[in-house]
Amino acid sequence: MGGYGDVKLLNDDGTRLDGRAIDEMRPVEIRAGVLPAADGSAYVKHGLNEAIVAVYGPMEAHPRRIQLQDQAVLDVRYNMAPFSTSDRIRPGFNRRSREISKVTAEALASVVLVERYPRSKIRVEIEILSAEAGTRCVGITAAAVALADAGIPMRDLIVGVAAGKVEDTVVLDLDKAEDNYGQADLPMGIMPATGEIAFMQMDGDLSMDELNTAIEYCFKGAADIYELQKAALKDRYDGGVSQ
Amino acid sequence: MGGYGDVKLLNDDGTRLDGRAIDEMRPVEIRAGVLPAADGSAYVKHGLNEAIVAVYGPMEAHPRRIQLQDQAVLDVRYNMAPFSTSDRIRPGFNRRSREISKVTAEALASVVLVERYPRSKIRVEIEILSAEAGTRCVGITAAAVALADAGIPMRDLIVGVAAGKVEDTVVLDLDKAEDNYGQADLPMGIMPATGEIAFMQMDGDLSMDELNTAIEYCFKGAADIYELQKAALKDRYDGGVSQ
Amino acid sequence: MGGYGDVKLLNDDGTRLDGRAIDEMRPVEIRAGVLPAADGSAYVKHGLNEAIVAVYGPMEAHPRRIQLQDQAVLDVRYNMAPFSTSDRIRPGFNRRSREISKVTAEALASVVLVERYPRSKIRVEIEILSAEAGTRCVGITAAAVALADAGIPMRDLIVGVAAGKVEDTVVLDLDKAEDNYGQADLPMGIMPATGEIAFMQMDGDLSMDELNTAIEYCFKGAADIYELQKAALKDRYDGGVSQ
Amino acid sequence: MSTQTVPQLLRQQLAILAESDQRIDGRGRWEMRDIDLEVGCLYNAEGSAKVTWGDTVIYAGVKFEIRTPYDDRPAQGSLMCGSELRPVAHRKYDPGPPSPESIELGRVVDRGIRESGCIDMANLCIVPGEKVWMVVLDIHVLSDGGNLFDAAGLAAIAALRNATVPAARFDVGEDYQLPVSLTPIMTTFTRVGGRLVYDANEEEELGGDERVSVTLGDTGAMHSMQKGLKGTFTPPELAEILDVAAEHCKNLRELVDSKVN
Amino acid sequence: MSTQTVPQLLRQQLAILAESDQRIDGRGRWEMRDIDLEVGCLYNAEGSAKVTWGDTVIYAGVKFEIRTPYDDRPAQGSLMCGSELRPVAHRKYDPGPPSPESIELGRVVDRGIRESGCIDMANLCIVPGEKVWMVVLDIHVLSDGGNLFDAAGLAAIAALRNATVPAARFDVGEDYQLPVSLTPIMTTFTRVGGRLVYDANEEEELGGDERVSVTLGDTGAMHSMQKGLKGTFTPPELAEILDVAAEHCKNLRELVDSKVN
Amino acid sequence: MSTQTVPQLLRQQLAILAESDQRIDGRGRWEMRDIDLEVGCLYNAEGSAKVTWGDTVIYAGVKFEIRTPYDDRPAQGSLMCGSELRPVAHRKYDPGPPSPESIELGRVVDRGIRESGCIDMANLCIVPGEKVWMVVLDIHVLSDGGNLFDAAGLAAIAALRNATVPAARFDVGEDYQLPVSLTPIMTTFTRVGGRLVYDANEEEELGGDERVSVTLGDTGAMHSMQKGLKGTFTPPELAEILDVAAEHCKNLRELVDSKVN
Repeated sequence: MGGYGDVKLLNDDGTRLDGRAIDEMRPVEIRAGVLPAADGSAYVKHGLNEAIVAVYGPMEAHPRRIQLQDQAVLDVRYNMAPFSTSDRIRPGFNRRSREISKVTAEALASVVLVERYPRSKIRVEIEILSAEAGTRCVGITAAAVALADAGIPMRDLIVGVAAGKVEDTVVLDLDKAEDNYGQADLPMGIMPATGEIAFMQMDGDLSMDELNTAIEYCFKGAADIYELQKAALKDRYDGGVSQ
Repeated sequence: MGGYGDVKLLNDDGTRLDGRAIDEMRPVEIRAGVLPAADGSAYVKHGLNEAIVAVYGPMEAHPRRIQLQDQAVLDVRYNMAPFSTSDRIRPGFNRRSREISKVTAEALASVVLVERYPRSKIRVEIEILSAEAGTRCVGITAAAVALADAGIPMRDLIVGVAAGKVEDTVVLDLDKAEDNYGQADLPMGIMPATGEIAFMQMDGDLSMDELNTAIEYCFKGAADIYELQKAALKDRYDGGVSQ
Repeated sequence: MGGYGDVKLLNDDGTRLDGRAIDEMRPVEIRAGVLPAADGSAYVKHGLNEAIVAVYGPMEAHPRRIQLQDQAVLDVRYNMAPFSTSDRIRPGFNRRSREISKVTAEALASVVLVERYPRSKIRVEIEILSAEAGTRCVGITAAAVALADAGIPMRDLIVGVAAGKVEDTVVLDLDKAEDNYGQADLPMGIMPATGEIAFMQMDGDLSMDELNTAIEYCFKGAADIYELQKAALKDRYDGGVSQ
Repeated sequence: MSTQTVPQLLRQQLAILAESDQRIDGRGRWEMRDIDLEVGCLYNAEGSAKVTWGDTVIYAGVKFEIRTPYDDRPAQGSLMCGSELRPVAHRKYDPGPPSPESIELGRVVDRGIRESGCIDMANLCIVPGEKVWMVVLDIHVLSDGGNLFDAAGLAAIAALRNATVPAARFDVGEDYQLPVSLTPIMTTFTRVGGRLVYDANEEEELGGDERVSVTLGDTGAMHSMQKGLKGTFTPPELAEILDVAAEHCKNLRELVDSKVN
Repeated sequence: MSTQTVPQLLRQQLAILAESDQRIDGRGRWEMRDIDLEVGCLYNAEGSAKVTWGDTVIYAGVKFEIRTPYDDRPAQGSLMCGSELRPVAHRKYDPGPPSPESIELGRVVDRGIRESGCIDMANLCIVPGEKVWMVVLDIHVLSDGGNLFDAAGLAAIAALRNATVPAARFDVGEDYQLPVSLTPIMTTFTRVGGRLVYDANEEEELGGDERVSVTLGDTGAMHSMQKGLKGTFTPPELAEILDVAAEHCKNLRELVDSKVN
Repeated sequence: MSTQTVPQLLRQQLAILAESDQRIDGRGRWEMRDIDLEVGCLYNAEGSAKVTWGDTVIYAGVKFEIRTPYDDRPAQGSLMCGSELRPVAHRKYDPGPPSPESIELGRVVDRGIRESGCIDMANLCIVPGEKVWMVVLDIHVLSDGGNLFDAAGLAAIAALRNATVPAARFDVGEDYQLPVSLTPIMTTFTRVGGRLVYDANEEEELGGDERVSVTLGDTGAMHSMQKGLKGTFTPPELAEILDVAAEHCKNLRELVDSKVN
């Protein structure tokens, strides 16, 4: 987390600078099947974040040394487009994107039935087109839809959502200012149907009570996004490519 | 193309600064079989440009994933030696050399009978020792001779030659000043025997009439270089290594 | 070698700044079996230098193209830890460490019975934790012990030791000041039992007479280190992991 | 890559279709696929465009950086054009350093823009000899359904014409529209079934031969050309496609004009 | 990597042991292996620590560099934390560019230190706006016997608390102790045989599932968390391990205190 | 690389020849192959040389750059020496980052030049503390027919002695000859068929063992030595080859003298 303290992030009436309640999410919009070349794809707009995910596979895993004998490898790449942020980002991977790719892959491997496809590979390409705050969560939400759109069998969908702390108050779904000047950030990957956590990171400063509130908010937000995910997939099968 | 206009590139009598007529090439010198370790090789001096090309193969293409089932892969590298230009070039490939390598390989694949060597690889190493202007064309001219010297069967030799525009006049074979201050550059790879074009790039500003004139000049220049290519190969077989 | 001349490196009584005689080594300490995860390992402290070496293997050499049909490949890496020198070193290999890795591998391949393990690989990882002067020699001394600790059959142990020239005087085992301001450095890899030289580099300025003296000093130092190597291995087998 | 059987069957099919002047998706030889062009669609980009061209989807985004000018052009801004042919775009693309295909795409789009002189570089000077704007144009291919070159070229010029110089954010004055006075357009022809066709789709590229891309400016002059892939062509063939190119460039320029003001 | 047979047998064995609340090396579910901590052990480092944690051996070294401060924090020093998971540490590590495992380790250790606010960055200013100290902390893993995260976190904070700012050597004043006011401690739990255990060893990691790492500060607040590897957990499970974590953090903090003054 | 059968047969043949003091190309044990040396042969290099040594062909080129001097040597220029063992030179060389062989070649040539003190670095100062010349020497191997080290060393010193400092082009005075006062020469010996020979050719290297390279200066002192490849030697063997080296160095130094003025 960035600076602490001297930036005002809550209004006098307890609402946030953009008018949201402390447990209110930014608007979310989800579409499935947006990329013709992919086996599955999804677009998610969450606040001002925009992510597109393409899924390819299952396909033969090569080189052979990356194959797993009893399951598929999830080959996940999280990438920010050069024009996705205020200052241009140099193309290519950096340490941040590699870490996010790794933990995202591990989260997705927790829900995909990877045992069905031994020795194969499923490629998940997460492209962030516009970044506000919380892109790793948006990528997870979109990846789950794209995997389902590709017909990859999963135990459940997974939802990416974050809570945080600003002015000593726990809030749901940090926006950019809250992310820059807040006191803690807790991105989670939640399986709403089973109540499991497949992804979790945290930095900043949270007491145990604050942590519990933050987790509660995340589960609440995840339930709402889950409905949008299912609706997007239903639209896709009802209406063909919904581009 | 670089700057436009305020640099004088033509004399009052219509000749160029170095005395050439507008459709006259710089002097060209070609030798085959100059590198003992290579299967085939050639040296071309064109104006102040100097290129040496080594050819190795056909050989097994590895790793296997680069193999083509029905033809040989042409693995072409265009490389400028660090001391080949006025300012030293850092060793290693850059975007320019990778693009030239790619289009050169595609041009050569259009004349080599690659179908004769399925699953194999032919390496073509183009080294620019001194650069004036037009090195990609000199590399192509030398590569064709080196391939022939290596006994690789080809439909025809291919000649690299360029035309351009200076002071609103189309001219053959730009030298360095003309390249830096001219208005257009059109490098071509021509098969003189059949009149086909296997390589072509252009940048700058050319009307359709100017383009036609430029192409005509290139074909004229190619015919002359073609004779020098054949003579160099003949010398090689008559006289052994002509180093 | 660095500067010449104006730095005083010998005392008036002919001893060196740290009190050593000209043919006297810095203190050396050797332990075997210090890393639980490795198949063999060793720690060497030589003056203020500290090196740890891990050996893994013999194991299958992959990718297959690095396999040798009639012997094992010695895959040696010499690496300086970022905090091993006065100014922090950026992690990753550089030209110096690649050259040292290469010549060290070749020296070790001269004593290991590599013919016993065709198509396999033996990994030797040399980590310099603290560098004073002469780290490549310390790495060789430690690598020999680690290979023996791993049970890899060898013709003999090999000892790394250096001589040099300061103030026109040949001395054994340069320390940091002597290395920085001396006139020559001669690191050697010696097989004390047979009197063979498996590793040798030199830079600076040495007459033939000086060279002979330097070699003589190195052999003398090697004999002493050899005893410490054998004692460390004996301790290891007597006492188990001597960590 | 190593499976050459499908392309061989596909090549035969394309040759048979060509004999009766047909194409695999029913188009005429010089006919274009459906195109959709959106501009201003990316929140953090100073200029942006999304092109949906058949099954090809490409975004272009423009960002600005302040740089020291080049010594020989102290009062001129500069342009950098990158392309990313990332694995998102097709099953066939691998991760890793930029492929030759990716580099070629970026450089050909760059030359078409740069050589047309469409950007007024003198207008991008902040302090002569000290600070100038660098226009950074990034091409981001999301779905490769064939003819990336033309779709990328279209996204590039549309994003540039949509761009605003963010002077206020950098504390160097007021924002103003990037001055783009011309609209260079690229058209690409591919040999399919033995003859050159316009706007090849993915299958036609897979079973086709060489590609010729031409960028024409507002006056009809040529600003860049690039022959790629294995195969040859003749001067009369070039003349023929240049006529077709002129017509399509005019139509596509009108499309851009209709989307940006 | 490709041999999955051993892990399957190992997984079965671990599951059977878990049923009777046992572990493969005889420890209790929340029990730690033996630890040895040395500080000040590296000659050229300005601060250093060696942690031997079961079969895991890790060095941490601190160096200092003088840098220009960041624009938005002109009077504050900075911290850089790198980790090297080099092939020396285990048969399974390959040479080459930093692996995702290596990057994750460094970043998680970094966040635990950084987010705790334990280093007084204002105390690392030399000339405001011009020169500040950058603390460079390098984690060097020499033997991977499991639970690298906790061992690396312990080595990191011990090396920092052992560090001296080498002002004299850089000619900017007198040496002084790096001001580290807090002692964040990381604890890691791994699912083994179906339940979460503390401080998994190498075999338990090989046959286990997800890992949850938590860094707690001196007051018991959480400063960083990281879930890694395939697998899921529930909020009640998290609550349970947080209680265990608090106890271990307290003990390990006392160990650090006993070694540095 | 993986075909070890040819080298084994070759080794046997070389051993048999060695028994009767013969070499595979008919030379005597200490005999050199034919050499051709050209200087000043590269248009854009400030100094250059081409060495044809048996079937080995190497170019060396010298360029100059203006740099800030090192803090501890404010009035001294510097030298950088690179080598490129590119795939052009032999079927066995792959493209990619510099191989260990390539790096070793460059560093050994560099040490021979640098440690001899042959370049007057004080003469390469333009403005003390601000601007000095960096001499950049690039070794470019075009054909590897064996004994690259000696051929590269010869090309290097010949190119340096041929070099002109391009002060006029950089607007810092008049051109002048690079001051090179000494002529260090490298000689390399290889164990072939069990005994050391001078100037091994490609086959002898393929079927041989260790290599010992020695650079001797004008006064006969040794400036650098490098033992490479698998194999060992003894002090008496070293003494023997040093005598041979002295003789060859003298002859090669005369060759260089005859080509440069």
